[in-house]
Amino acid sequence: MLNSNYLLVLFAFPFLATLIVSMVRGRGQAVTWVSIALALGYFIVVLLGLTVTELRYEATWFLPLGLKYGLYLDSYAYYLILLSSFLTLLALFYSRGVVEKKITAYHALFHALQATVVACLLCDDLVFFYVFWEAMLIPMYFIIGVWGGQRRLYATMKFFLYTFAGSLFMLLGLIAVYIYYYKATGVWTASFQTLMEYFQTNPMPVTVQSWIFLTFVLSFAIKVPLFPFHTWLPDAHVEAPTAGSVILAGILLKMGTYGLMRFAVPLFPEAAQAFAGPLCFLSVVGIILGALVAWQQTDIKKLIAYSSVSHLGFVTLGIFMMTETGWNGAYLQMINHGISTGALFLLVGFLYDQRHTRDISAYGGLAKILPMFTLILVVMTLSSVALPGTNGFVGEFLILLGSFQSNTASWIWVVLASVGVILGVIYMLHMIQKLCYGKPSKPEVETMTDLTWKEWVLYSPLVALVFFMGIYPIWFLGPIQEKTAGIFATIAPFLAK
Amino acid sequence: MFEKLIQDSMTALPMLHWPILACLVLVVNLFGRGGPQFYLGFVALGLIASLSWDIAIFNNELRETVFSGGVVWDSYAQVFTIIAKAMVLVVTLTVFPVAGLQTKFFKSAFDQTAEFLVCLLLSGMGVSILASAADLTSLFLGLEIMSIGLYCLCGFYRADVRSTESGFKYLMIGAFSTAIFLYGVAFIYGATGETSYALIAQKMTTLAGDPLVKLGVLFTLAGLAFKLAFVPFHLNTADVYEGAPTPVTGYLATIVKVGVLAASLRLLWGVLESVSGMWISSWIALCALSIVIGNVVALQQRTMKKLLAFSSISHAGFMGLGLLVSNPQSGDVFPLMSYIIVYSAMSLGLFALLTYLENGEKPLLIEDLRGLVRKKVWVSLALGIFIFGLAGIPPFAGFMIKFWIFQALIEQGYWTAAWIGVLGSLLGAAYYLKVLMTIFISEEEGSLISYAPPRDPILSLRLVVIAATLLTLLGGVRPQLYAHWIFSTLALK
Amino acid sequence: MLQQSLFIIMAALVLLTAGLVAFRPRPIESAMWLILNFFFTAGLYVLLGSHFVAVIQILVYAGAIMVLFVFVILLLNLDPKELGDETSLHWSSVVMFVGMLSFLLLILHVAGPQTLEPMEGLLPDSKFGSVEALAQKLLTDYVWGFELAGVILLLAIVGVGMLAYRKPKPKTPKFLDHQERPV
Amino acid sequence: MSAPIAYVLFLSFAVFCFGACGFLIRKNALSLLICLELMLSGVNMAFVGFSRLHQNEGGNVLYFLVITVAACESAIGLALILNFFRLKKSVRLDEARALEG
Amino acid sequence: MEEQSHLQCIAALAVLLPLVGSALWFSLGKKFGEKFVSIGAVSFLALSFACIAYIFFTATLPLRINFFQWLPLGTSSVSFAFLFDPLSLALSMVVTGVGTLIHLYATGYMHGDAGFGRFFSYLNLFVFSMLMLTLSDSLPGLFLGWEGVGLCSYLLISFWFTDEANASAGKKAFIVNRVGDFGFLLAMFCIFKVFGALSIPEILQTVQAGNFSGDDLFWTRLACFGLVLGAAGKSAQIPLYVWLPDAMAGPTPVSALIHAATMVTAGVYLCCRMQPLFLLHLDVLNVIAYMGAITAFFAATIAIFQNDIKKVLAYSTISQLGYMFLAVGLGAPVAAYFHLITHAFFKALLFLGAGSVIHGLHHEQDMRHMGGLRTKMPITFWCMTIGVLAIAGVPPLSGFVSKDEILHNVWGNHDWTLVALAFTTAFMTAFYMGRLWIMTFFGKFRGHHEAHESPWTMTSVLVILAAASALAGILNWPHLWGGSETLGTYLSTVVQALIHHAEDPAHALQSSLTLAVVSSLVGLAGLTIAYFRYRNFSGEEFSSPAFRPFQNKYYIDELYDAIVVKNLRMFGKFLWKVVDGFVLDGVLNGSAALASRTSTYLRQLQTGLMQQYALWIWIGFLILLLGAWTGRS
Repeated sequence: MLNSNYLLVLFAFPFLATLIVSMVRGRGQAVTWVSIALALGYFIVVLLGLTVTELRYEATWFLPLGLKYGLYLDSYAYYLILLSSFLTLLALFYSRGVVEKKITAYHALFHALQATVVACLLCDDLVFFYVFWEAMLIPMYFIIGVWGGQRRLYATMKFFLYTFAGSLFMLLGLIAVYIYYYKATGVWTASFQTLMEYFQTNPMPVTVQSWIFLTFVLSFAIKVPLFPFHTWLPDAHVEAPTAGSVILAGILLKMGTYGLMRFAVPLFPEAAQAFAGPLCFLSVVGIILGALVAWQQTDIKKLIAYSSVSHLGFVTLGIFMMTETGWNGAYLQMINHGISTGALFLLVGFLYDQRHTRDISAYGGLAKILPMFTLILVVMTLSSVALPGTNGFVGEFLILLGSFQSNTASWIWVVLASVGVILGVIYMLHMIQKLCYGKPSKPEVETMTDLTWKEWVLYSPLVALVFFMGIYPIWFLGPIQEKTAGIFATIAPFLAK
Repeated sequence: MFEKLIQDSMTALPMLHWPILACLVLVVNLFGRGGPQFYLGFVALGLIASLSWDIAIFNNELRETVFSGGVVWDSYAQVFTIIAKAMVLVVTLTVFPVAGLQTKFFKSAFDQTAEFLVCLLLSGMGVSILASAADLTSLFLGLEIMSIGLYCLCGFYRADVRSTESGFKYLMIGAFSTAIFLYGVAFIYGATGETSYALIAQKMTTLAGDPLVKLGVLFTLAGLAFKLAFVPFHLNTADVYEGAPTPVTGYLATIVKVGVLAASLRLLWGVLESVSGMWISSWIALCALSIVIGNVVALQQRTMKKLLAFSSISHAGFMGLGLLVSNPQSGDVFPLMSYIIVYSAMSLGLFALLTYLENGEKPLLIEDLRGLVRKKVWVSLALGIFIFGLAGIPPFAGFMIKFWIFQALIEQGYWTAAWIGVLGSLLGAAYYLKVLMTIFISEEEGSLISYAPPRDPILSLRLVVIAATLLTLLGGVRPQLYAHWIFSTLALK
Repeated sequence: MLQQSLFIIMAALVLLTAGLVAFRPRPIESAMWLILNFFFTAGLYVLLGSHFVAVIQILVYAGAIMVLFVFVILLLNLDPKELGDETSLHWSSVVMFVGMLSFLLLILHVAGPQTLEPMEGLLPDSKFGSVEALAQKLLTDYVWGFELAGVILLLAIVGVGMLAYRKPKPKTPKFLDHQERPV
Repeated sequence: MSAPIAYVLFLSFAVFCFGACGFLIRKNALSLLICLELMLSGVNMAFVGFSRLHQNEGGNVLYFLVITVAACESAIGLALILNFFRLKKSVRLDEARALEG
Repeated sequence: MEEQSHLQCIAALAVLLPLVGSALWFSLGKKFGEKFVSIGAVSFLALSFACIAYIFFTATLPLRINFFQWLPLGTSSVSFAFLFDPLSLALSMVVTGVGTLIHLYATGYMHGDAGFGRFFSYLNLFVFSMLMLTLSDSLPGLFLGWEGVGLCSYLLISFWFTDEANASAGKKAFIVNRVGDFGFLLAMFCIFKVFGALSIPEILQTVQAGNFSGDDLFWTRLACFGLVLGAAGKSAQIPLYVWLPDAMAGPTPVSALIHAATMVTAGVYLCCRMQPLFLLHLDVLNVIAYMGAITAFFAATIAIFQNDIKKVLAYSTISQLGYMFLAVGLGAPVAAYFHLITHAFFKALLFLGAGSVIHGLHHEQDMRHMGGLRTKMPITFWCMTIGVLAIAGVPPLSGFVSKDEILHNVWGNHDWTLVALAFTTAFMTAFYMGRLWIMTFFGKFRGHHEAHESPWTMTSVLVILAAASALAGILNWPHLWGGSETLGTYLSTVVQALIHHAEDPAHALQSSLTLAVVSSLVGLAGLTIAYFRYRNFSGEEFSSPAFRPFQNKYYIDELYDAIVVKNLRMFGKFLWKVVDGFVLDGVLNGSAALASRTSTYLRQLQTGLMQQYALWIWIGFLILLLGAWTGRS
């Protein structure tokens, strides 16, 4: 069963789902259940492919100038697809009672978002990777735009234009690679695999390589977000609906780091080597800035948004230090961040639906009123603070340990990054204390209801995953290790000794 | 001599369909029985017949100079004639529902539908003439036929001051630029003493530094630049597009660019290739300027048609770059052709929708479109697709065509043009997003929500819109829809 | 030598009339000066040897087109007060400057060795400028141009018909029964 | 006639520039059309001059075509001015600002 | 290897029982009531203690039990594995033993509290983490226990979270521990860089066998400093001790178990465990010694002036830990370990005694409102007396033996500053413990509520602990005094002492005896002075300004708050408002504003006047002409 047309099913299923959902007429409830069923179906389809290591699908359609609908699945892409289908399922399940206006459009957009993300992950052709990389913005634009908070117009505009601007530069870099290959071999193709094999034997001159690498990094850095390009994230998160924030934090941010690991570094190892120092500096600044600024926030969603900046600073540090363990840790940390931040946003959404305010001081003493909610919140905080035994620790430990050994950039960055571990605790515990401990600041807080079975269905898998990946990460890391080993085998000759 | 003329007109028959159809309309009009929609139907059928005829007898290898040097009838000319006929057909279909309206404003205008159609057809003929021109005379006359046809079309709503003023302005500035263009032709003729492209091309190889040639090239460039609405020459475009009737604006935005690009491709790369040093740098400057300034000025526009006018200026800049890269030696004509086809489809589709949506008397402000998605879902979906397409945002064909251009630019090493193109399309995305926001996201109620659009009896306008949306959507994901057709048909030179 | 001075006189007259056409405010006056300008240009063409063209210039240009102009100007019978245009000095100075600058640039461009030496004389029996030479060229090499001229004229007529046509009002015109004409 | 082509060109430039300046300065539509005619007549001079220089009939043929086009344009122009006059009761160009902004 | 799998399940049982327990009590606490939870918790702990004891007596040490792979580190990998060797077994015996007793005590103490189930769940979780810390064989495993206990101390300190102060005390504890853990992490990275593996036996083997190049030594030195920082964080030494006094906000059994007996000793255990690594760098050992001595002295000075009974005990713990680190620093891990065990007994006893006093006086903690409880709470009084005498260093008791061992080593080291510090601290310890003893039990009763004796569950534990702290001395009775030094020999396989008393046996016996006499005299002197000073204490205080800094704990908390916390908060605000808000957003919004400003400017060109358009066309054309003209050459 696991052959190339499984890939086709993986690629086409969400697109079909979007069509089906948008076709469903009738009152809101029908659409919600159809869409959740389809999301669940897709999650199961993805689960079937658990044992896959590498699959390739050659398109037969003729396209001008060597562009091909090649699909390529490896463990890097696979686990992100698994994460995205899982989080979309949770997000849709969460927004059952929450969304009232235009429900069909809401669900259709989420499926469309998933479709574009999966398509982007599966694309083997650089140009179509770019096409779906940009296409991801459209559903997100409408999700934040239509169902967002008060300042959503400004936030959506900023989010869309910022990412669009960055990726336009990548477009030129992409074309430069595509043309360089054509000029060198006379063959029109943008398939990533052939480019990789070619550049492995005869790499581009470093000067050309570095400016193309910079265009790639600029576009991915805006998406990650890396330090100077992160100002869109807090606005986008604050204004996005809860389900939108879950997907935005859970999946879209990971596309940036996935892009770095899959395209930017393997294609241009020497350039990555040359720019490792400054990029590590930016990641470290991102870690520290993210933590410190999160500590000052009064809006919970902004706090979590800045925490994502800090967490992904670790991931980018792991990537730019270019060690095998570091990369395994970075990849795992991407999945962990998806789980813990996704859960945190769901929890904030749970609070927001009852009290309709995101101001941290409007709550207080929740531990007594909502004990179960506090338990889940504490577990998720521990995962995001990287307490050993939770998945956060495994990721962060591997990143820092691996990066310490690397000789591409100085080990001082790792030391500064581990300072981030301390700052992480400060703002997270600050949030817990303001939300859960002390006396309830307003009488309405007393009347809040604790988690029902519906919420438990949402949170128990996440909590289970946090501890399962914390104790037994080999289940995830096995295939990822092989893929990283493969990549490092190709770029090893270019790395500094 | 006479049978030679008959034989020539047999080969170049597709081009002669235009005048035949125009005269038929005039003759039928003499008997004066049918209402406006009768004539429109008549012309539409005629066009469909001539289109199918052209496609049937399409012959790729054909390459004949007919009418003793005036016309060269090759696949290039046939393709452009087909495109021109398709566009005119689309405009007639778009005008169909509006013609049926009984309001005083439209009734008084559409009494003259027959004349309107004649002008439309003959301006279409201008494109065929330009595409097949092999002589400076036919170039100049083709340009003039198209322009005069458009002057009349712009002034079609006689009772409306805006339309008359737009026609008047277009004529005055058009004539002014035609004079400049003529000076260019004069100098090229003066320098070489010939008027036919082939002979001029031979002479040009020897006249590299000749001042007359330089002046000729410059004047012609200025004339063409005005027609393509490149930036320093673009100022009247906004007023003309705003004033003219909406279907005519759509026609203006596409047909002029197609015709002039066809002509300038032959003129610049065909004839003036040996002196290309003179015009390449100023051509790049013009294109780059129009991409950036076109998009910048569009940021603050309030009426929909002016916004689209400036966006068409920036698209013209891109098409200029497309022309730049279709140098027969180092590149091919695919980027330019794909851009023309997809851009025209999107603009005509969008303007068809605007004709359907707007109520003729008042100018169509962007505020009027606020919250359109709540009432007219399908219309706003189509609008959204067109706007995303024009903005060049990936999954749609609008991006693919820009991609081909960027790819060709980088392949031939025009790096500055590529970077400016990127900056331009970024600025472009900004104002398109603003329009999308008013349609999909804003809470308030625009005036257009309540306005009942004209009845569309034979689904003519909706057909156009559906066809255009399909091309924009599928063109992006499976570009070989239009790519295959272009590669197989076009063998320039 | 005679032809040289004749050319200078003719050129001066053309320039004079052109200046008057451009800078007289009232349209009827500039129309008249234009007609005179056409006459002198025709003279110039004779000097240049294209006699038929000179005749056409007077017949078609001065005769047909200018008549149309004068007719329309008088039809609209604009009152002079309405026409009194006080163009701002600033604007006209800018325009004059641009005009002079472009004229100067063009001259600098064109004035070169080959263009300044006089054109070689016509051969005694050459039929340049005669009707049959023009007709022979027009109907053989430029037959397509000729056809298109027809098409463009057709287009113009139809266009003017479209723009200027007004459906006649059915009721009897009021001023026929000698009431006071509407001012 | 042995006048150099340059003189003819200078003359045609001069007439052209006069026409252009008139076009920009005059305030009523009719004068504009007249200045247009003047510009085109300047261009015609260049055509005839070049035709005389190369001693072939190309220039004259082009002269004819220019005249036909000039005629058509002025016809359409006058029709539009007529329309404009009917609607605005004046031909001053300052009124022609409806499409501003 | 059947015997191996048999031991494997016992070990797993010993460690996992508390974990399972904590999950049980948390979820079922409310439903099944206090009775079920207390019995369950104590029995689970007892069972775990039995398993550890079984392994202690039967297994051949060192025993490595491997479960499954945890972290793949490329070349090597880290797996969940237990290392049973003298060091870890001794401490885990203490942890589970004292733990069970304190659980029993807590059932009485926490009777009637709403969060009863939750309390025991956290306590069991703590024991699980402590066992992971002591038993795990790899450094990350140890780190898991290390942070686990940090988490439990956070949860338990802020157990009564409705009161904001407790919550921030817990938060402070966790953050300061995290600073320590940063050092530990750094050490692990350096060790991995040098040894390429993180499992402790492997590291120690390569340390003993290998010779090290220049930069290897640099990394190992950095690793040692990291470990010292980690130990200081966990065991509340000088720079990072501020959290322990605030940790008293938690219930008293917590203070007894975590902040006296077990968690705080983790630092000492770590240093003993990694002793071969430290031996590579004697200057680091010297640093530890000085850190220990100064902390001991410093904490003792503060303890004298504290009025809250638990605060006094907290500072005394810090001081005793200082002693232990002093011993480790001087290369006498056995002495440190012995003091650790005895300290666990008598400090737990003191804390529980204080707890029962507080329980009796209905949560009254200020000593100035106590006094004369001798008659009302006899059992607590007698047990507390044994505790006070033990810690003061009165001869027969365990405190004297272990402290004398350390003083003996300090004396042998001939470093006079350390000797001076050690002896003055011994005196001050005796003094403040005497002060505590007298202010609570002697003089007249100054409190409001009527005091009553604690129930049997609490007093029985006091009695057991009193017996233990009295007799613990024989565990490591020195050879010189005819003892068998069982602990020394037991630990000698793992750690080796640095200082060997080279003199002849007779002289050694003579000097150790004189030393013992001197130290006991110092202790007794402290006690008597305290007795006379506080006999009829009626509330007057050291009023002179000289003592102001001591009373306010040297303003250290305020200092930390001013330097670190306020600056960090200000830097955070700066980053947010200036860097994000002004610079980055400014650039973005600025460029957008620039674009719209130019567009409004350019729009003014659209005047509607046709002639201006024509002028622009002409000017455009002119520019082309000029371009051509200039580029004509």
